[in-house]
Amino acid sequence: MIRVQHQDFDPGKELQDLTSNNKNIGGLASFIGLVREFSNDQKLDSMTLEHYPGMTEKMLLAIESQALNQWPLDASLIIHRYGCLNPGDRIVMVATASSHRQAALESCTFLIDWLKTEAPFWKLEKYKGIETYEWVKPTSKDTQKTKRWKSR
Amino acid sequence: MIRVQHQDFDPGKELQDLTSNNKNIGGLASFIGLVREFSNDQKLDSMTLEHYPGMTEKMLLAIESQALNQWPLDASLIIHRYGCLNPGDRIVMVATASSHRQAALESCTFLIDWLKTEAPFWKLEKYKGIETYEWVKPTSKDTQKTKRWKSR
Amino acid sequence: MKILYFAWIREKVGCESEEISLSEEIETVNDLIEWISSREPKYANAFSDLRAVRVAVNMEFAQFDKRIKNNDEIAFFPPITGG
Amino acid sequence: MKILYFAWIREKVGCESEEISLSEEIETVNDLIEWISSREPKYANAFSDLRAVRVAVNMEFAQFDKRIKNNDEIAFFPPITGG
Repeated sequence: MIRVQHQDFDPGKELQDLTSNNKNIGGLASFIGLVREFSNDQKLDSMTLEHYPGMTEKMLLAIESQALNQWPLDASLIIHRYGCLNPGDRIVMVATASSHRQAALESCTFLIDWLKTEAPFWKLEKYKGIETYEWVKPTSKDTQKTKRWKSR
Repeated sequence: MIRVQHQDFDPGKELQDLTSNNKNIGGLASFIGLVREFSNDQKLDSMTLEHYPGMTEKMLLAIESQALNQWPLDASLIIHRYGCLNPGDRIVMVATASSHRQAALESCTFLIDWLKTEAPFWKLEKYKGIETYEWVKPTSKDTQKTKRWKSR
Repeated sequence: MKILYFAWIREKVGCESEEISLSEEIETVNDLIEWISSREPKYANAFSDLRAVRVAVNMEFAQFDKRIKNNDEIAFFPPITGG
Repeated sequence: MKILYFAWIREKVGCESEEISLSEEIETVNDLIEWISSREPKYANAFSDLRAVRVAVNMEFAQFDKRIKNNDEIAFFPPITGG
């Protein structure tokens, strides 16, 4: 399941819902991404995530489907927020459930690596005490992590 | 933080508590292990986890401390239950928080691999419709996963 | 044809989206960019460094030589920064 | 000396723990196992296949040739199966 939304979510409830109807799930891996207070050594006031409605959902469904093909998963969840977020806010959650813990862990890592680098979002950062803001540039480090998965 | 306890726990609350005082955490990885309904092709009635009180806590603290040395973590949590558990019940939870998602993901995988193979627990499985029960034997597959981490 | 702009490209062109009718000499994304840029300096400015521009045609990433049709949805945006 | 038994070893010997006073000829875990096994068939039975037995001395995994002292805590258990 994928959800692209502005509003916050409840990780405990999401994890519960993901496993509640399947007693053969042995492992549930998850990752939650949060807005960090410091970015480029500057104190963040807010971060705005812009996205391409429609294309975002399409790409998230495609990558989830790829994970479901690649690993024996019983359930998966991707939630991604957009809009204006503050330090400490949740941005993204990935959860994968499987009877095998390695499948859950690997697919969770695969999905969050992809989301952090390939998901169609653009980040605008505003810093405390400064009027200007900055569109974040992609880092080559992150792109390489996704390449690691592609070459498998 | 480590906890060895019989009672259940609330994953959502645990994750919240782990990150609530630190706005520089960018990623929170977690893994929850659950009792599977089917084991060795037999329907499980219950699983009893026996442990060595004192030694369990000591070993869990040691492995947590190793993870904290090996990765730049802001917070970590290991909760392990013991006693009689039923299919679908939570057994174990690992959560690691870091400003770097890779550190959180890798250390979470490291800790759960260790817990699933090296933690001083013994599993007694009772199956539906059978009077007998079975002490679970360790699998060589699991032990190899932990060795992978040791050789790094 | 629907054209969408995102992030700083949206800021530079000053709108989120527009509807245009494709003239026949516009066959590829490249042709479209050239035509857009010729309209006003703010467009030329947004597309001045194409290394910093990415395009999607009907919600699929595309190359600039991709052929386009009148009912396509074309989106221009900077390289994505991920979530 | 406190001796603890876990899992099926506990079931076979029929108790969780016992206090014994170490006699002087018992210097290693091996000596202790030999002495325990000599007491009753149920102990001999529990320790009949040492490949399936692990030992901890003062909550640290140990080898069977580990030297032990009277105030040590010795625990016998099967190979751990993890959580």
